[in-house]
Amino acid sequence: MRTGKLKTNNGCLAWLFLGPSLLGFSLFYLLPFVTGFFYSLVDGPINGTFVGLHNYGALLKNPSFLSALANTANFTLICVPLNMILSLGVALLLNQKIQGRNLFRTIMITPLVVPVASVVLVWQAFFDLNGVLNSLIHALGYPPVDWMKTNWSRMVLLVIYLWKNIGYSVILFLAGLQNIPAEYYEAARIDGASQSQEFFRITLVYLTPTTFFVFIISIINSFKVFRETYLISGEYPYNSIYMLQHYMNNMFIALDYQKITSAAFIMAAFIVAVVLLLFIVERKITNMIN
Amino acid sequence: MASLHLKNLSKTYPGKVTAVRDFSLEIKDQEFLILVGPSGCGKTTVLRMIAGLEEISAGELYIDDRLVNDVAAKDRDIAMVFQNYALYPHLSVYDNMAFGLKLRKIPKAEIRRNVQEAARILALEDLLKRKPKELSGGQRQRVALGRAIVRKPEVFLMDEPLSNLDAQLRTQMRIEIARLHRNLQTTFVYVTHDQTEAMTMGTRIVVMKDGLIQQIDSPQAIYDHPVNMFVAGFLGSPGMNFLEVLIIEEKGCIFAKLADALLPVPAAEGQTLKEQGYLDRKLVLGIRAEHLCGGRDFLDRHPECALRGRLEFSELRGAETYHYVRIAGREVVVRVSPELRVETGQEVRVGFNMSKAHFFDQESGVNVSSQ
Amino acid sequence: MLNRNHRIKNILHITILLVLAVLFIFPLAVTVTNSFMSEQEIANNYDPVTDKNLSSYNDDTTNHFARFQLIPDVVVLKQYYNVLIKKTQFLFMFWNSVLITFPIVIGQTIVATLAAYAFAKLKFRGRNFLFFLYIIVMLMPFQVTLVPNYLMAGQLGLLNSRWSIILPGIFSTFGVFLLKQSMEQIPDSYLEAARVDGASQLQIFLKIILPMARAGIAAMAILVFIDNWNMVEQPLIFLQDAAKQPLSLYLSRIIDGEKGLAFAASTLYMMPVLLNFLYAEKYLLEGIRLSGIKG
Amino acid sequence: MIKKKCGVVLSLVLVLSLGVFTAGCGTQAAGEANNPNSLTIAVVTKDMYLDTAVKKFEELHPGVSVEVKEYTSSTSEKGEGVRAADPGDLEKYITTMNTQLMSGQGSDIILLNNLPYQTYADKNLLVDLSGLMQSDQSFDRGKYYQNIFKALEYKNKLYGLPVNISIDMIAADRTLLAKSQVPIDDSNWDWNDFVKTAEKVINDNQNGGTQEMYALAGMDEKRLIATLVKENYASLVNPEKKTANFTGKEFHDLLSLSKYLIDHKLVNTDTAQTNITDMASRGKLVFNFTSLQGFWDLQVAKAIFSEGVQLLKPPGNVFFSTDTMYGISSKSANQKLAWEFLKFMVSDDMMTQGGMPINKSVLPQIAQNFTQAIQKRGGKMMIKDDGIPAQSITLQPPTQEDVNYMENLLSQAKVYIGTDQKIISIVQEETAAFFTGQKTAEATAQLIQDRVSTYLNE
Repeated sequence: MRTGKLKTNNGCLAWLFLGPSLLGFSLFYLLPFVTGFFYSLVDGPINGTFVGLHNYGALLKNPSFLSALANTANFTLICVPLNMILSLGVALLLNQKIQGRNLFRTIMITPLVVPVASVVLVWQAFFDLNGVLNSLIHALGYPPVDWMKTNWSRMVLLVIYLWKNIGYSVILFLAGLQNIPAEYYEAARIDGASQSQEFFRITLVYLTPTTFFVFIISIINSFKVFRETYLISGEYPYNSIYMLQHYMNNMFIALDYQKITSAAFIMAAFIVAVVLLLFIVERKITNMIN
Repeated sequence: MASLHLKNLSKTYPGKVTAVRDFSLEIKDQEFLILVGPSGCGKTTVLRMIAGLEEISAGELYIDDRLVNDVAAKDRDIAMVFQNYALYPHLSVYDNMAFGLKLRKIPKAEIRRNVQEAARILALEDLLKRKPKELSGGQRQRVALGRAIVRKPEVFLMDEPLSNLDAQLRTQMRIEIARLHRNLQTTFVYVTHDQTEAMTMGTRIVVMKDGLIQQIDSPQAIYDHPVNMFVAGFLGSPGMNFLEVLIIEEKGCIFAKLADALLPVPAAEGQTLKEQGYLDRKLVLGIRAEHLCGGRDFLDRHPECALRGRLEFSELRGAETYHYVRIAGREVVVRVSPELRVETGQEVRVGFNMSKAHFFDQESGVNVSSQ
Repeated sequence: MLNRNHRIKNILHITILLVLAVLFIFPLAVTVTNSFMSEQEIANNYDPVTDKNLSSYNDDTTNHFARFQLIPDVVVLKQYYNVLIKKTQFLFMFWNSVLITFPIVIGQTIVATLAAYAFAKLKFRGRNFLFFLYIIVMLMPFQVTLVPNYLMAGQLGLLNSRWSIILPGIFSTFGVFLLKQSMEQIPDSYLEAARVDGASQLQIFLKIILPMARAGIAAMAILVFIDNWNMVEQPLIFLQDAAKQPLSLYLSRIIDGEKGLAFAASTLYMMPVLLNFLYAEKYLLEGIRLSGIKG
Repeated sequence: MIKKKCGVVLSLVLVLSLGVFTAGCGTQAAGEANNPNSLTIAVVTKDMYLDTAVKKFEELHPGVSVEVKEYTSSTSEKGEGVRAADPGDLEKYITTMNTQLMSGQGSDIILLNNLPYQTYADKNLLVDLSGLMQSDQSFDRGKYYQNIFKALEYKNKLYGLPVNISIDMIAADRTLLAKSQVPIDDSNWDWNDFVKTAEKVINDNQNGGTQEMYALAGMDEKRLIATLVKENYASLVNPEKKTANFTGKEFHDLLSLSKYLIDHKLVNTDTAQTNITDMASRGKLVFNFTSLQGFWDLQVAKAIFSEGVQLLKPPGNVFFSTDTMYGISSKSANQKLAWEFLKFMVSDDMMTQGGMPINKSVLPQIAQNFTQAIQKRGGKMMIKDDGIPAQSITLQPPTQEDVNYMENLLSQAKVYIGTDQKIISIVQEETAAFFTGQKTAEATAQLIQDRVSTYLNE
């Protein structure tokens, strides 16, 4: 009769539900990850000898990689916070009683669903040296700017990124805002809090879990801007928007496993570090709320 | 219809938090047993162990002599009403009630009959097609009950089912549940932190604190003879008054000395205390509000038991009035007749009905009275 | 006074939102309306950008900037005729997109729902660690696992086969992440009630979790659909055979050449997503909403 | 207990999948090495030379089979069983070769043109042919143009063996040059001399008249800059050191030069309509870039400039390129046989079938073969170049002088140019705005320098 403990916490059952996902995850993600790491430690793809961290060392001296790393970090550092700030702003606007709020919401999220390839032509026509933006600038009597071929190109990417991703974040923030009980604000108002105090002491604090989520989604999407960049300016774009993905993509075409895997792991290490850090911060604030 | 036998049940959560310790209890068939205690006392954990929602860390649980430690919740033939009702939002009232029956592959006609019957009992007939979110709190509560009773289970488990209702509804549902118990003639195990519910509904009460059983008895017995200060203070409204006294013997009589006043302890009681060696030691005197009298009758008859104090506050309850009186630096609640009108701040006399008084050990809190 | 301030503020807010809305919708509007233009008209508008050689530049010195024109001079369906009837490869590639996207959406929905349930509602050892791993892997750009994935596809004989994209797609952890968040919103007591009601774990999953997580699942399915419908990198690398490539690649290729065609193809290409989105917008918004609130 | 089991299940899943993976690796490595008497050769599309070589080699070595693997999706025939390559084929070929080589698979012999073979060499994926040449007693290095081998070396090792090379020259209308009396010392001239000469010739002949004359024809700005970059490639890009020099004076000069040529209408940029052959024969063209791959090109140049042609060495070194360079995969199990085949391809016997040989003694025989070939058709030939309408011309048989000229050229070819198409297209892309006057030469050069550096440094 006593075959085992009552199956309430049900470890095995969980594994059963998890099984398919875990199997695929191991096979198509985890295992490649591990093999990738292996490749980064040897000197050749087949029968390579173990060279330790040599590939990493070499990579960290590679000017193209370093510039890609810097550009990616730079872009992510700018676009993720900016996306969060702007979308929080729009969410705050939409959180008021405003006519046509739902329509705005729908419009804001539309770019997310539009295929990249469909609008690339529009972006090209807009930002080209002979593009629409320059025709406006020309009309105002200023010299045209080659947007994709100057340091402005980072701004262009930023615009495209924001265009595509603000909507999603706005909806997330809006949900988070609506989830904060009105009593908190009322209590704060009675306690004599100013509007900015309300914002910083209540809104921001109670939005922490949402913010964390938006942060993660923003990072994922900041990597996806590569698609647009790639379709607009190809494998070797202007230097300031030459990203790690370009590097890795090009290294893949050259099938340089050592470089691509070492690059991947350096990138992975960065991501893990950032996420861990945020995880800790989020835990702290969440614990503070509860 | 079933009896339950809980034998030394314990629950330890990972991280070494022990929620329930060595819990033993026999629940008789058709009993309405109430688990009561402050939040975090482990009462819900016990209920969930009975339901099979919580693994039993140690001990044995029998339902009708069947060891069910390893039996899944669905095979224990129990029904449970949850604090937040847990009505499936995507199902109508009818489907919510029929859910368990459908899972058991009971013929459609029978399901219909059962649900209709339960709906009739609970006056839900008109609401069967609605979704939970279209119901009021009380209606949801009744659906939750209905979902439990259609299954005709051996044991009914209820986890604070009334805590989300307003006061009036709560009183009403209390009666309905009690009536339900009478009609269904099934075993009920009911968890609450509300001592009124415990006192009014159960045939037996289990008082818990910190995962341990404090006392098991009928409501009246627990009220009259609490085993310790915790039980005494927890059950009854208002809670029992506690005053620190010194037990002394003077001229062959035992007195409880409170400040300068001496309260005579009934002889038999005094003897017990003396035998236990409490002479010249401090004890806690416990006495309920209704045994502190402001009425002239009692005071006249027992002038030796009257103490002087100052009325700090009085609370009108309609049928009765509570006086909060400061005596010897401590505030006590006195139940008086509403006719007795005293101004706040005035001096009053309070009579101690010492035959109803309890004495508790200062350290252990155990009731050391003879009663 | 207060009232008037309030009204001015309100108008200001609405103006900001209106400007934003126009900016957001503009690229789409251009794409759609331009798909009804004649090749000639499109050439007039976009030649300065797409056809950059000296001779054409010198020809027309007055207008060497591209123009966005929202309303066609003449509405022409020629581009659609070309895309749908004359160029059969468009339809083939559209079908390729369908053949790649649908299995991924269906597969990932099933796999992710199961796994998300385990993560959200079942306790097991190493749960947090494993989930952290899922998040990390989800955050990695596609290129990180590219090489080993490519080799893996080679080992499994999947290279140049749709399955080399579909299989990793099915097991992407994004769906799990999204759904776990929204499943955590379902109070435990529902599951416990079902257990007491006599439901097995599978029944709980099918009859309680699935219906209650409907919005989340729908949102996930739509997001996965969008993501994979737009896929560019994977087919570029895994499908060398042009006949197997999805429409997203076809689009990126015709952009250089026939611009009018590109607009029509783009419009057709975004239609399934847009319709899908408009149809299930409620679920999508609700699902995203749920995923963002932490339990 | 159960919890433990679950852990076991998880690790089992991992181990299992790891097993699948490594097992896969194993079978793959063992895959190709089956038959010691079979060779595989990877090419984009096969040419007649290779076809003949395979046939003859199989006749000479009974029991040996040589398979040529083509990587093209094209089905159109170029004639005589040889297929034309599709534009997308090259990319596909590169990816496939990358994949195969990196995973240890692939053919024994690989056509290296357009492949990043220096990268392969860095990763030890190719066999060092100079080592094989030295250790092979039957191979007489002295019979070959050492300067060509030397030029092809990468980090002091030879990885590719060309079976046909081409030398870029500038054909000039001798009569026009003589009329204007501009002496050209092509051993020591620069691009400025080139422009000055052209200008003088055109001025002398036009004299304000309406008659149109050009220095170069059939070249739009893209083709012009690409050609010029190619001619100066060695000073602009150093693949071995992975450096580029587009911000220096050379490239700046090339930009100014091409802009000057275009702005002063010295170049006929109409690529669609211009008939170079016609213009040259009417004496309306001063120069024409030509690439000598054999007597065919030489005789065509002579026939086009019917008033007399003068072949000039472009400013700088005599450099050569090749579109038929073969290497041996270091993962090949049949390296010996592969080397035998390569050796056979450059043997006297085979070389006489070619155009510009790397083999010293065979040119007279090639000239003879060529003479026979054109005489079969009475010297009448159809020529067709990209962008130029097909046209019939009459070719003359090469003379001893021609043979000497070619031999001389070959022995002078000291610089190998393997232009990287990616760099050329970056240059073409970035110079577009320069030619339209929207960007300065400096800005353009900087952009190119940045992008190319990124590319080279990867």
